[in-house]
Amino acid sequence: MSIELLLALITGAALFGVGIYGALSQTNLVMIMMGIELILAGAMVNLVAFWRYLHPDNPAGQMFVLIIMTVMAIEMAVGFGVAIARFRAKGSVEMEEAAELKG
Amino acid sequence: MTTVLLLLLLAVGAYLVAVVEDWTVSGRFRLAAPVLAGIALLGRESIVPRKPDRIFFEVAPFLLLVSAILGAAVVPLTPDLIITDMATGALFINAALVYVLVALLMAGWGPDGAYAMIGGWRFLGQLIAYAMLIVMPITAVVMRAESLLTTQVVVSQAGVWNIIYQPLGFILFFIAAMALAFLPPFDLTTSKGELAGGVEAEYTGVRLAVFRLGRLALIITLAAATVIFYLGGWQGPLLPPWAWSTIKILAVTTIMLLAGRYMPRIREADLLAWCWMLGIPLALLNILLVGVLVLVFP
Amino acid sequence: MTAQMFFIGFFGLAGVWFGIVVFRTFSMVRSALALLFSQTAIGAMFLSMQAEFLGVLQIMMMATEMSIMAIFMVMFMMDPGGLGEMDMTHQKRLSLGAGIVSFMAAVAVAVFVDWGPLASVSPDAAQQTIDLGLELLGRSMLIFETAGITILTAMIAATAVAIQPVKRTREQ
Amino acid sequence: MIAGARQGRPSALRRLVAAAMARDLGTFIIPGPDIARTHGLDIEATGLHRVTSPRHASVLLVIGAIPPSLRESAAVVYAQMARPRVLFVLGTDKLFPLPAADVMADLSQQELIKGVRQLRSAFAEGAFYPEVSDFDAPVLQVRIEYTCPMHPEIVRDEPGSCPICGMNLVLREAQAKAGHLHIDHQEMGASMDMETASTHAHGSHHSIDHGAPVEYTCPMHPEVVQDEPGSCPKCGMDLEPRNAPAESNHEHHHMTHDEPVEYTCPMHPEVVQDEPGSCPKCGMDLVPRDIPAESSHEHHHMAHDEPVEYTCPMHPEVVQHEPGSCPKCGMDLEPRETQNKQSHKHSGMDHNGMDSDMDHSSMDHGDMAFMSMIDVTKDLPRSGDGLPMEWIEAPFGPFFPGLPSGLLLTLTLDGDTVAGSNARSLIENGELLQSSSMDTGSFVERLTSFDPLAPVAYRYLACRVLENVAGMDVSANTANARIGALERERIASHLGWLALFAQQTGFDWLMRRTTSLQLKFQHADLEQIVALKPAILTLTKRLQRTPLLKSRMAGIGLLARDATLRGPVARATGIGDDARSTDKVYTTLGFKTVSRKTGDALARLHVRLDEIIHSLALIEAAGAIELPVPTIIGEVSGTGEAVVETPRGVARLRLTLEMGKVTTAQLDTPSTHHLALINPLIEQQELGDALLAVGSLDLSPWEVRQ
Repeated sequence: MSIELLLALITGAALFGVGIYGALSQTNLVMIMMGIELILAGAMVNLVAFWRYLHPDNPAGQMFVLIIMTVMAIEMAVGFGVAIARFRAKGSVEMEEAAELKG
Repeated sequence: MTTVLLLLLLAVGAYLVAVVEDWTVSGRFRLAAPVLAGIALLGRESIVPRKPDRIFFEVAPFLLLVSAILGAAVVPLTPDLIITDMATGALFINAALVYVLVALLMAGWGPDGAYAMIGGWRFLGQLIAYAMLIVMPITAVVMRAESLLTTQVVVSQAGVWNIIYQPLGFILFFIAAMALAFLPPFDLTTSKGELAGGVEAEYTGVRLAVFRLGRLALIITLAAATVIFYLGGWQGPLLPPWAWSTIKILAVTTIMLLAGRYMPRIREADLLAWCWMLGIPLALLNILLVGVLVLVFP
Repeated sequence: MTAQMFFIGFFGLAGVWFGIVVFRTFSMVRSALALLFSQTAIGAMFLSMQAEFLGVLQIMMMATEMSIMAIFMVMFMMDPGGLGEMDMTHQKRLSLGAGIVSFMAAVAVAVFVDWGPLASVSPDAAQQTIDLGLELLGRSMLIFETAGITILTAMIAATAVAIQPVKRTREQ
Repeated sequence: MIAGARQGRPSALRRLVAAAMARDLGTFIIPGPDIARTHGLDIEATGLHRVTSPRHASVLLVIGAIPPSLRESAAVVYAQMARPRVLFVLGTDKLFPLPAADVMADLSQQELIKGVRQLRSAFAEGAFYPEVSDFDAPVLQVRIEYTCPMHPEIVRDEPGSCPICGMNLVLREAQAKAGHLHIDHQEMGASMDMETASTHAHGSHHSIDHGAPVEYTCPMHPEVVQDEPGSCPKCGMDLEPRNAPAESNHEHHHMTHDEPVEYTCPMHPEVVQDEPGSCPKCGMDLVPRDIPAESSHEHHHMAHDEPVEYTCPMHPEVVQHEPGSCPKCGMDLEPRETQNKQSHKHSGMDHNGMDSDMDHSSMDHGDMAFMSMIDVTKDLPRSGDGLPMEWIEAPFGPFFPGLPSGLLLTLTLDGDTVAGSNARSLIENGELLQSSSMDTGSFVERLTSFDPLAPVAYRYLACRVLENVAGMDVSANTANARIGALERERIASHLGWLALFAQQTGFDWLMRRTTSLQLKFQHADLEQIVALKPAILTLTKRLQRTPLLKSRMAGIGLLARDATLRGPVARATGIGDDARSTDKVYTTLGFKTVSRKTGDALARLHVRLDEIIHSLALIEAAGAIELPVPTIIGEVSGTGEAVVETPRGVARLRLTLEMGKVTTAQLDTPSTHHLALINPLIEQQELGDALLAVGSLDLSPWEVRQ
């Protein structure tokens, strides 16, 4: 068990936890997006650590990280698109006020 | 050792840039002017505005300086004179210089002044315009070099410099580099006539000195990047490599500083429109052309 | 303790700390920039794990992304400077619980799973870049191209959603 | 010693620093470089370099006599400058509230050069001094008050939380009620946000603020706060004083405060009364708000004198013009302004909003008191594109580098878009007559000094009107020579405008070129003017070829044909309005009206360039240049009128003379009309475009008449 791997995994877990907390606790759409970014960052840290310490010879591990970065960019683009549209329509991006989105 | 030497060279370079800038502004060539201006700034009060975001206000000038220096770290002056020859050097320059944006946003938000804040946000719009025109021409350059190593990029231009091999890329990169260094006519952030100095407006004394130093370092870093990507870096006849690097960098710097004096400031809307509607298609065309060229003349 | 260990720990800690700051400050701009520095620290962590290309890419991409986030915060928040110290959270206890539980679970997995033999050396950075490039344009080409198309679609879709609707006068 | 010395014992090192500083003097010019040029001063040639932010200046250069309101602004600028700073005054001794001048000189280039020499030695010797006193002036007095970031109408003297939304109130400055003259506090910001202005006025290092509790905090650890100086328990740094509580405050809703206060219910905005009390509908305490504060925010989308209509709070579809009760539910109808409904679509007036209001007011249960953003922002103004950024009210002027000096343009900015504006001249040039009757000689002198940007034109106007009253005529030679002088001034004035435009757009080469040309033209004789002709032609050719110029100006500041337009601004819209075209002397000289069609800033540039060239031809045709000298008209009585085409457009003067004395004078000037154009012209424009549009009007604040 390498300490480096463990350190990286714990960091990833912490980022994931902070991200979960943020995504759930915030009322603002943009802040929620920040939480999701942190969750994805946690995943990336884990992927890089797995690539580095388990399969350094296989570039597919890095490939995954690239895909996550793409996902982050897409999340930003779509999130902001929705936020702008919503703000125009309602004057707010607070989730509490998106009552019609609730089940 | 190399690091110290290069940092010294960077400082000397920044000084020369300051002399050239003073010459373009005042029309007189005064070697002592930057020293006097520097001492004068150090001797003056360094005012903190009434309600600053203190962390941003203090950090911003240093972040600007650091990002410029980090960008310079992967620029080779001769085959050996380089702080770190990173395997991703061509990308790293870009990564380091993105933090110029962060520094300017912080400097804009920090002092709680209207002019500074607008200046800061303006630069974000400017980044959206120029960012692609930095990355895409670099892509074409590394395609030819088949490596992200900056030294390798220079070596790849042994036969024909990139300015001849891909002139379109050079033009786009040069314009984008000027926009990145917020030099006129792209000085929307620090515009004097529109924002009374913009992000610089609230800085005084030592902080302003650091800010200006960071900007000089940024200009020289970008000039050096232009030289290694397009002008064959240290290559040239007769003179030793370091001399060629110096001459080329200073020449590019002078052109960068002079160009903006002969035209009015660009409108931000025009900048965005032209970069996206004209610049990016051209940059893609450039990549395509270079791709074909690389295949035809390997 | 190796240098690599130190740097992973240091940048990891910085990343997590900035991550926490994101949700602890009232100033929206600070919040966005804290996220930026958190992502930068993670990029530096990649560098210390010898994933040079990914690290540089992360450092580059996130700076732009988070700066854009900052301006959106300023646009959409009523009090971007955070001077009113207004509380903008809900279901705090639940979220805190969920956060801690997921953290603990992930740590437990990290600690108790046998990861098998560990590699001590990785290919050098230049080789990695070449490998990654060949991977992208070889085996993973389809995934890579799909990602590219997806991001293009997302860009167009987001622009379409965000653009101001043209007001058409109703003709009767 | 200089009055603005920096605190410090003059050691050898400091002396060295001071010597260096004395050779690098950043100068902030008051009122501005345009005035400096009209006095024939070449500031850059003396080695002073001009800076555009007071923060970067070490010399405050005051040129000539300036009106009191500008002096107050100048005092704010002086307070904003970093120490060591000097006050360098040319040709005036009326300075209050500015401190006494450190160096004084007369208004001429030689005196200026001599003064700069004195200045350098004074600076080198006196930049540091062990004991310095703070500069203070009535305009700099500030009072600290607390306001809610979301509800600017909530203003308290003590910290606390907002009665409407519960957010913490934040500190800001308000001007002391006593001791200021004509202008509101926020309009004083010379070119800097006022927030920052007065900090420095009280010395940032030893900041003692009037009326605010001072506390000490660690620069690195803002959580460390104590009442007394000391060192930080965390890092050991010295604590710094600050006004409690001031951590990272970003507060941008500036409003005026000494307004009458009314009381309203946070939940029922329609309940408004003059005294505190509780709401008849929900029983909540009423909260105070400033009356004009709200209207100033609303005036962006509605005029104030809208007709009032009455509507039912529950049934918005019920609208009638008179009070009464609702036919559906019997509730009393409530008054509202007609447009209110449209502009506040999502403001809780309609059914959806109403429901959410109720939801939230009944949502008091549980631990989290959620604050609806829709509710709290509903009274705030909406921007044109529906995406409001921070609304900031920022003063541009009176010494803003990109605007004519003396013009104060207060812009409400939504991000970098202008959401509203207020332009006025700070130069009170109202009374033409110094006494009830004025002899003609001093009246001519008065009009000569009326607008320093166009002295010849107004002198000519005064002479013409006197001659009209007296029914005299001047000889053809004199008339021609006067036109020579007037046209020379037109060239100089248009070149001055080009310099302003160049300054605004950062077009350094043009600024340098036009500045030197203007200085040369100002007092040039016929031969010199002929010699300068090639330079002008090269300049115009050069401008045709300048990249970015066309895209920078085309389509900006678009004005339609309108009778209120004057001068080049009118001629750029295709109106052939020119007082010269009906003047016989001009027609014999071969005058032709220059005009363009498009009516944007580019057209104005072209009109002015063409006029410069045409004026050259007119001067050559006139064959002489001579300043207008008033004819002696004797003790004439009667009224008369005259029009003159000043560089900015037609000026019309009507005089009544009694026994050779001027008793009434009515003057109509072009800039007065153009000033009123600004607001519609720049609404919803990007900041840079807005400033260019204002600049392209070529206003002279000196000739604006209220």
